[in-house]
Amino acid sequence: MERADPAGVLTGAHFIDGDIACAEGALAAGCRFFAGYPITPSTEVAERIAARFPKVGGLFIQMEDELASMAAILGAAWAGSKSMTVTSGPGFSLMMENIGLGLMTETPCVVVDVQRGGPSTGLPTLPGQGDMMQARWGSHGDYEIIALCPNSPQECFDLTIEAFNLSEQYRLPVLLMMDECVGHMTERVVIGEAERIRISPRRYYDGPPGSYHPFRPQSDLVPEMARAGEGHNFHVTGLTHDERGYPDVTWQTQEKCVRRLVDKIRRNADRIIQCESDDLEEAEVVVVSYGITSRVALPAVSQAREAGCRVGQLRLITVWPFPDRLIRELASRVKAFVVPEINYGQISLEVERCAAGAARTLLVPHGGGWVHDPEQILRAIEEAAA
Amino acid sequence: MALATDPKGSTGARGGKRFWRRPFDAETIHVPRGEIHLLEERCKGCAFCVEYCPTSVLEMSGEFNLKGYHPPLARQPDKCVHCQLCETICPEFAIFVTLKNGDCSEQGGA
Amino acid sequence: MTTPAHPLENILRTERFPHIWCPTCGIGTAVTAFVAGLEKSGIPKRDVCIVSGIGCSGRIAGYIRLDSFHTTHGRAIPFATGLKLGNPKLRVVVFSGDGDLFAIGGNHFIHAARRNIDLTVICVNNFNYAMTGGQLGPTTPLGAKATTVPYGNYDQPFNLPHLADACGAVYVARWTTLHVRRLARSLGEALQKRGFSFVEVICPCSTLYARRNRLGTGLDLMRFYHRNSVIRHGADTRQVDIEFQKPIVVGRFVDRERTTYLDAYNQHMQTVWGDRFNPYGEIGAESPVEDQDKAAEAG
Amino acid sequence: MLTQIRFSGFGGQGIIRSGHISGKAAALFDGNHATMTQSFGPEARGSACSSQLLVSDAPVLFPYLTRADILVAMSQEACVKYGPQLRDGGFLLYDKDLVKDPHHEDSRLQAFSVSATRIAEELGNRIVANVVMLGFFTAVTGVISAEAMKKALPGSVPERALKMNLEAFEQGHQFGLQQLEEAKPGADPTGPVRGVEAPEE
Repeated sequence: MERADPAGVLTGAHFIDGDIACAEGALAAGCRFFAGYPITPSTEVAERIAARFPKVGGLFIQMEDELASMAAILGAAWAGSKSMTVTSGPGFSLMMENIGLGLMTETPCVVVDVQRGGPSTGLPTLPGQGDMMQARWGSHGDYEIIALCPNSPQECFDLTIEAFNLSEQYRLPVLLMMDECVGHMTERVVIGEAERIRISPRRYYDGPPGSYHPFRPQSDLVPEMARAGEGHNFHVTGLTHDERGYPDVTWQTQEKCVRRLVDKIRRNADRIIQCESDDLEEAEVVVVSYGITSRVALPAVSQAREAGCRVGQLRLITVWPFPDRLIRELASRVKAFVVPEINYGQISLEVERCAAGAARTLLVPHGGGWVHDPEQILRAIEEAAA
Repeated sequence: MALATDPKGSTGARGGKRFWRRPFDAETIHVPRGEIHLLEERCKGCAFCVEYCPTSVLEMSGEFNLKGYHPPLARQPDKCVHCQLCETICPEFAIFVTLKNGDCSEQGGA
Repeated sequence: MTTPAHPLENILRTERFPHIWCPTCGIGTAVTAFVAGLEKSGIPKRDVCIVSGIGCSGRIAGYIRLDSFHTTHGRAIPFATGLKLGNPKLRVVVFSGDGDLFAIGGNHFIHAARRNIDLTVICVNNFNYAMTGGQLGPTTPLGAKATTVPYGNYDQPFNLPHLADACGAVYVARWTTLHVRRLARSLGEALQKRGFSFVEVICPCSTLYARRNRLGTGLDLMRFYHRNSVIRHGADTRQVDIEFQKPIVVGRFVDRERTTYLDAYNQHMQTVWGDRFNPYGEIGAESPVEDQDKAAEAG
Repeated sequence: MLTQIRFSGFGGQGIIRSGHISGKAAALFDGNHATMTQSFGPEARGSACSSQLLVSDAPVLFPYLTRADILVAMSQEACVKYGPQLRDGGFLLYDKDLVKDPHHEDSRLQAFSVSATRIAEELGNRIVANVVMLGFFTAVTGVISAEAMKKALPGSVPERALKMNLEAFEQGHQFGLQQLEEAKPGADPTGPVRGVEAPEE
């Protein structure tokens, strides 16, 4: 790990919203290339970056659309930059194709989706959590992804840095799944001294020119990067490829290539996954939540406890990869899971899958545009405990 | 470059008469000599080289290469002036020209 | 005597040969012309990157031994934009086809040209989507047949040089694969040009376009170019439409100066902040511009 | 203890900024927790506008205002729209000249008013009306300390207008203290916030 470049770190206590905190997180993480297209409710991130980048030697470009934005940050990553783009639902849909290119070419970068209500144009100024499955499966083909869900402006800052670090450690686009509520909510955000912010440096190949294989894995299954223009003459393609990056469209190469894309995340899942939990040991019912909903669920959990329910709480900071093992283990000893989310059932399906019938899963859905009334969640807890 | 004009005209790639008069400095010009090399197995028999060789060195061979194409054949190798047009126009990177042994001229023109 | 190596042996990934292009396809010729132009330009090869999209021409990146990127369909230009702006020292070339650059990628082309991103875009125009079997493309001439216009094309095509010109490209040329030396010279000029340069290469597609339109082989198309190309440097790009089996105007149509995106950015910021601004891409990341973030914070 | 505050008016009055300055004061200088949210509409100017601020000594969990303890209304429309959300015994603070009919005879509310816009105009720029109101709000409700509010102003208002803003704050604050004296003889403005005395539901 390295220390953050002080030039980008706005050390101090600030009263800022999640979008601005996310932009500051990117700056602190060393992001110096941003390509984006304005879209509510993520635009403030781009605006903040546009204002701040010229002062720290970064470059902001407003592209013609989200397809271009996503493609541009991949290009910049291969030029040696840490790069990011930010969007919301409709733009996230447009980015899917090149998120796939980023996954296939193992390009480190960060994509932020400030979720709003959907489908289609939906609710531009109001929150949703309906893109969670799109984050997992939205680009075609098979892959594993990393997605983080902050629940406060402070976490928008912290997890943006974490997203960059994970993208460098595992060489892939990492998704930060915010929502309109967290993005537009203003709270205290404390930014530490640069030397206390840990940054994962890019893992560069340092062998002689000509011998670089862009897709030859290290022991953790992650290959090293190179910058364009250093004489390696490497080739990178979205086609199924061998370790040299040469296309080889056979099932054998597909097996090797895609299996590693999947395995580099699955085998390192324990190191990647972060959860926050409370009172899981004695719990009969576990509330599983993420993003803003994890805050809204807490008053319900407290009230249920006061009423005598043994309720545990599990907050997914990393939603993808999903903590399969933890849920499976919990399912063997609790009665039920309660999953509130601002959609009609996405992560609840994952919980149900892992519980595999050993415990009930109660979805507390919300169509978007607002957060749950804690009362709804409380009723579900009571039902689950009964 | 003459190629964009009528091939039946005086400067065409085919036909015997190359110039309507003899250039004044013809005596002082050293015409380089080239040696044609063929990577036969790359050839897909498009015949671009045969068609556009300005001195008609090449013709299509009756032989087949391993892929079943007819590669070109240097029928009149001595007429090669090392213009490298065949090398440049070949879409298969299959033919190229080096200066003939002993000829140290710069690349010829076309 | 041993046979010497082909002069392009070092710059082609010959270990990947045979390449995928059909007999009498002209893409290989365009590649040779590009390498010749690159040699002429004197630009160090280490600085040059090739970005392609999808299609027959999309495979070009994979055969040239430079840092090369085979991206998604239509997105070569925005990828190249990121690559160039990520490291402005790189010389980034987009080498792709007409469908990739002008149908699915058309929006990116016009915006990169408008911004005057310092890229060289080479379009191999074979008048159809060849890799997928010869469908209608954005350059298919009126009246020509393609699988998705089996009764002939009624869908007005682009005049590519005019489009590039209108969008602000600083260098615009068109040649056919027959004009190998002029094409090479043009490509060298385009590479040296600062700003958005565009070269259209008319290229025979024998397997699909020529066959479906009963135009013979690629060699017949070359003969057609030979008889029907009209060199007109500086031609008004409005006048260079391509009509089915009609004369093709070729030449260098546009060569002008215009501030590039990055130059405009650096110049503008220096106007705003003076010496306190370190131009992007010229010096390191440190910049002493005073922090105005407290004011921004309340925003 | 959680206090739920709504600042309201029309777009262009600095309503969002009022919430921001107050939240910043509470979160950065009073050592409390503060969460501000705002309503977004497609209009940029002239529409009803509101920002919500939750101030608490414990972390704020539910991010939105559920029932206002304090309503600051800078327009008639806002007062009518948001007044019914005020809880019994809650504070209604309004601009006397812009809210003609505050319905404050409603005995369930504690209503206070100030000529914020007029005072701001006398100071030289009506743009500081919201800061006059903030001074007034600080004095009357006591949720946020005047010291914290004054510390929050630099950086939240343009540097060149800081002096005028501090003056605006001061005038509003003084007027608030006076009103408080008149309204409740013997009341201690530095005492517990009456806005949050009522038990939480």
